[in-house]
Amino acid sequence: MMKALREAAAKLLQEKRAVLVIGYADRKGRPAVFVSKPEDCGRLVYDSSCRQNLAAYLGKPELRARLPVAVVAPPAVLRSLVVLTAESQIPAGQVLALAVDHDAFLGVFDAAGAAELLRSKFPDLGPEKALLERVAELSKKSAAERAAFWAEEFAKCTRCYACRAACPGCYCSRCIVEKNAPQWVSTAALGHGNYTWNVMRAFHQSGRCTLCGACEAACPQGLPLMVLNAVLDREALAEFDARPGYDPEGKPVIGSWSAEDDHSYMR
Amino acid sequence: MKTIAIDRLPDLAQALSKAGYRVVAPVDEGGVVRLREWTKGLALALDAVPVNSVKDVLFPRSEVVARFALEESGGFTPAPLERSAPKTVVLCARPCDAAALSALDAVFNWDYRDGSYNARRAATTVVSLACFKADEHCFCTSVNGAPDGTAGADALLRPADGGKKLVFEALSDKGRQLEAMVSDGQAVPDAPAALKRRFDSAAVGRWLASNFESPFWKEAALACLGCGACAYACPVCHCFDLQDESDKKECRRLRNWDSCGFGLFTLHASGHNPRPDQSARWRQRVTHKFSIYPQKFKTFACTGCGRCARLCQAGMAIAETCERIEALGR
Amino acid sequence: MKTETSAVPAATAFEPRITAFVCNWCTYAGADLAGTSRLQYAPNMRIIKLPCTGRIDPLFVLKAFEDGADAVLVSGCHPGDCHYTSGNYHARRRWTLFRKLLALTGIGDDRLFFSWVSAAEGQKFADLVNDVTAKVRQAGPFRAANPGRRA
Amino acid sequence: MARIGVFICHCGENIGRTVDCPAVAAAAARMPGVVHSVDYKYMCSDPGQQMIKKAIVEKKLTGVVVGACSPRMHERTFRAAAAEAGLNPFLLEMANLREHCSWVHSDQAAATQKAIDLVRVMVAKARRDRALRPIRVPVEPTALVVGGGIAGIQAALDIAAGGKKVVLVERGPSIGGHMARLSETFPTLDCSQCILTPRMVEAASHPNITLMTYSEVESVEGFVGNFTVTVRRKARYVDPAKCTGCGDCFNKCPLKKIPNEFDAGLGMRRAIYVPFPQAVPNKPVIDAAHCTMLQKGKCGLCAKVCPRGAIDYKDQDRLEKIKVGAVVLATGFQLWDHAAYGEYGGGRYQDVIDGFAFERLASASGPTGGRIKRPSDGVEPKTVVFLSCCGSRDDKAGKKYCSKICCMYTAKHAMLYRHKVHDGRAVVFYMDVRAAGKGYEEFVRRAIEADGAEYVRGRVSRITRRKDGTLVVRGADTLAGRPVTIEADLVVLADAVVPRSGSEKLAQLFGVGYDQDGFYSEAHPKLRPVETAAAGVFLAGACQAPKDIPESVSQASASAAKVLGLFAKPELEREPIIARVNRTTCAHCRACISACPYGATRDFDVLDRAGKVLRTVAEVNEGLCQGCGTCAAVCRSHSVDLDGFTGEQIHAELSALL
Repeated sequence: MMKALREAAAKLLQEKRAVLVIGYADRKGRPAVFVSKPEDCGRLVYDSSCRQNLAAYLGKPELRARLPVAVVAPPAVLRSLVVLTAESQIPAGQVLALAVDHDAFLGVFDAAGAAELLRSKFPDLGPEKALLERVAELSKKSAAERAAFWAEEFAKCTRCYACRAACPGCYCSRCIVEKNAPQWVSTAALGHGNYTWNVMRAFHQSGRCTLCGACEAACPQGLPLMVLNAVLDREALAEFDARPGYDPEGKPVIGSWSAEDDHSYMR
Repeated sequence: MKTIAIDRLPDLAQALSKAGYRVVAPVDEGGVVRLREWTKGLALALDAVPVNSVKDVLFPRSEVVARFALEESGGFTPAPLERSAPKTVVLCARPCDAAALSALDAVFNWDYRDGSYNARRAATTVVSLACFKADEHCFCTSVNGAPDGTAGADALLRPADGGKKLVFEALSDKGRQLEAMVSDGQAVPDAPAALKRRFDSAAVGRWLASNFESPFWKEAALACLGCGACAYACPVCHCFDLQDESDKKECRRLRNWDSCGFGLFTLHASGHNPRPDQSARWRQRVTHKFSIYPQKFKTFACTGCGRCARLCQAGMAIAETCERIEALGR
Repeated sequence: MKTETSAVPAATAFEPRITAFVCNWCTYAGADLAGTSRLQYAPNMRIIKLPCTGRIDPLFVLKAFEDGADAVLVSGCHPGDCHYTSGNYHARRRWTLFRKLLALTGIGDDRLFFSWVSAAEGQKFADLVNDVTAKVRQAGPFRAANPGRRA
Repeated sequence: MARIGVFICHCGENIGRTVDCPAVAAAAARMPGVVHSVDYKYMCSDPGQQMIKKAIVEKKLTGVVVGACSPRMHERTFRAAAAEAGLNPFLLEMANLREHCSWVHSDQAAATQKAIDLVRVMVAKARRDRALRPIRVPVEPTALVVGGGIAGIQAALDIAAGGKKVVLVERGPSIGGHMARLSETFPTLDCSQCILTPRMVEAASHPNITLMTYSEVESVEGFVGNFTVTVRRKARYVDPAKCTGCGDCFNKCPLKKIPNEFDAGLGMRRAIYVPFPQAVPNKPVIDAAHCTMLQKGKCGLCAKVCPRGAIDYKDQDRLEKIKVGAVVLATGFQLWDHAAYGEYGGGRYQDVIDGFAFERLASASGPTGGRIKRPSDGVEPKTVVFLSCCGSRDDKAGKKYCSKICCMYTAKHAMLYRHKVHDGRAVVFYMDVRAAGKGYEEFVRRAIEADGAEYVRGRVSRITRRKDGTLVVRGADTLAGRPVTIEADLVVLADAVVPRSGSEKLAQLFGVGYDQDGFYSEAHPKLRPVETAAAGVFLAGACQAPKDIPESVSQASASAAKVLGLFAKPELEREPIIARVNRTTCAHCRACISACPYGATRDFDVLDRAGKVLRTVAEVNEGLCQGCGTCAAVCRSHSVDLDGFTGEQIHAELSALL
């Protein structure tokens, strides 16, 4: 599998279809590695310990200035690439995916191809069972207990924004928390700011999150961020049949509507 | 000699809180070891380096530094500020945390003596625990530190009898005040963790001073995603941002941690940013720690605790950067 | 600062403070009709007028809670009646997801209310205000349980 | 530094009774940014407005908050006053102390506290108001009139007479509407067709009027001055260009037994037909549902006999786009279905008919040639019972409201019947006789006194039918206080007036509001009775509320005047409440572009000096933006903001509240 991946990457560099390959390094923690020479492709690996969503790098101006690039992409990252395409963040044909899954290399795809691959091979990616159990467990608690739970968790947040940096969906050049006239989200790492920040971070991903888990993995304080993402993912799927990352022309869930949308909760 | 059985540390903590101290100690919270206020029943987690450092105790991540009462008319009057500097013992800090204190003292007493920092500093006793093992991110020995370093600490707990006991060494008056709570006894100190020097920090400093424009930076910072995890975990990083928050009744001026890794950090109102990309920011981080700061305060702004690398999602490791810089210097 | 301001003067009893975000064309007009019809309702609600429910960013709701509102109401035109043809449909999607998120964090439907009130529904508006006020009164002050309150 | 003036209105007693206005003014005086705060009995009065103007000048105010009635009532008034004093009108805000406070609360302390809060919120907003300049958009000087009844025809004729183009869209095959179905009209009893048909012909022949009959509005885009309306031209299967209206086709059509809607089903028509002899255009259409050629592909007789070869069975619906600057909705009414009244036979009795059926019976051009015959057996009824109120003023099974025209046409019916059947009995059951109108009361008296209509005050409890077909009408004479039973040959129910079917869907297309009964909502019940909340869309006739002919015609002329006023200027000034994009922070995720209901947000290329594209961002088209702010709310980075309701203002309002 590694062999196939490395060869494909080297080929892309040779043929100048990519000037840079963003992959996972053959090092503890599997950090990102940036390969620009075919002969260096031996440094690329992929296995289950790869936690980063490398699509997040496409938000970096330095890397946007170095297109075309290829990205080593397990299914969740493929979805991110499709979402970024749908949101006009990736110039057509400028980003290729080196699609991988577990111990298989699946080939080189552009956004459209990636979407096709996802629809055929991974038609219903969603939260893992364990994650849904975390959601279910929390949902069982009373409102007061849930509030207390999150008050305690959010109290740990230092506002380092590692979650934001890890997320390909967080590509805004000015994040809402950086807007100070008016300052809707307090930048102090205190109760109110931490609540608003973490809730809005999750909400801004609704209908866009590909459940890659990079935010939670990146959080130095171990906040259960994926629980928030998962509940939104399930709701968007149930209510709007939203499957982010399957259609490069897809309309945003927040930003489109249907007359049939539920409003049973409206009085 | 003063000793304590390692499994009796909670009793020491209990004794300290009985004596009126707020005890801060490393506690495992769902897999994350964090320095936090110790309460009866909590076990101390001594194996891992905590995600936060003693810095949190002296320089909280968000702190109200001024209050103004707002009048109906829109006028305002300064309101009294209750400064909280409780008598505190940080139990089982790391020598690399303690070592950071001289650097923090320097900056918080440089031209302006920072009231709230100094108040807390005065009220805090740091009892560090010598490391009996080091991980791949540790590099204190490369920045003039040691696994059993005493710099900045009021007392040191040195593992003994194969880790069963701890020898209590008072290093200051504050430390000596605690001696009474530790019983006499004999023990054979263990050898501290062995950690070989990874780079010559002086050489790194020299290269930095003259390679501001080196192409090295462009590629060295490619992986950095620009979050603040490293700066916030760092026992020395001390940059902050002042923010005013107000409601109908009151305006509060808050001092919040900030990080040179953020794009906004140096963004001018004009829209110009002298550190336009992540490589410029990473260069700043490294240069500040190993060149600028030492020139100003005669001490590195890094103690080799390795937290930044341990917590970085993108595998940015300042020690590795220094190793490569040293190589470039040769 | 929560307790310092109260919706009604020196009341020893708990008086809920409810912030309402309403659209200009339907619910605001419905409230006007309640007025012209002289319908009496509880004085605990304060209306923030917006052109359309489509304008309401969830941040507005969080800010209201942060500032100490005991409850928030969002109300606009019935489906199909939006003055801007589809602003309320966009809002509806937003709230469908947002309320689930807030519920998971402990802000449930005894704190966050949604309704459609048309320009012709003065009575419905009056009943709504009374009903919401009663429910919040029963739920009690939110401060203690509010996960996003300002410290 | 903001210099806000606050003006608290007592509105006579209306606000002052429950709200301590001086206390509110005093509290406002202490609010941040307020330099002047007063209260006064009537702020909207001339001295009140003078007070505001004077303060604006003398106190150099940068913003004004008027605590008074609803902004929907007087915001225009006060903003105009501010403008006269040289203050940008958009720097004036209103706090709603009447509709939202004094009228709905009785506890003075609570109401006063609320009033203070409401004022504080608006002061916070006013401090962050920015001077806005009206937006100018070109106006397409063509009007669309929807509905070809008398209201629509009148509106079209008046606009056309004003020298502007009009497109008149009518759902049916002919214009004329209900009025064409009437025999005579009250209170003058002149023949309806005689006064209407010349107008119909005039409308058809007027150079400024384009008729689109057998057509419906499919969709609407754009905004005041610039609507693009898609009209569905339903297939007629007869080429109007070739057809001369000779009638050979419908005289030959073998299908003779299709009930004619125009005659309320009393007369019959063919599958190819003109609804009535004086129809305009007088050209037949084929009713596809009944035509055997179109259903089974057999017959084709009409095509054979047509001398001009005008028949085209392959004809299909066409969609036509028209650009118009203003719209008049004149979709009219229909009668409520009395089948809901089981006690009146639930619609099962053939000889229990509605008003229109009687009009057709009485009409010289009707199925009976103007002779009153009862539908079941064609016998001339000797006793006819009229119910002047059927379904109206009954909030249980029927409608709450009074249908207004029934009293009059019932009197007319009774009168017409007595003129035609001298030995017949006309009994009218009524709740009240509402005959407010020029010559109306006299007309009703004439029906009773000169023409011997028997008026019985009371409701009819039930109508039953004997085997011989006689209808037994049981009711109560509430004046005499005794039950009445009348054996009738024919019963005429004055069914309630309800909006035309499909009028709600049309309202939604145009963004016009409607009440719980489906009648279109005017912009203001007193002061803007022909405008709607949708700019550039006006109302005429019974689509807004039950109306008789003179009322419909006058409202039609009123709406025509509004349209001509709108067209008088080549450009139109619009409220500058529109969205703006911050190009430096826009990440171009395109959520706003997807969300905009008006297609007003679009891609925009930011170029460098050399003309090279640096970035693509979103931008807002000022002409298309209607200011709903949906774009601003879907923008995660708040790079889109809405003038007049900026994030900063809303943030300040919230901060001022709690």
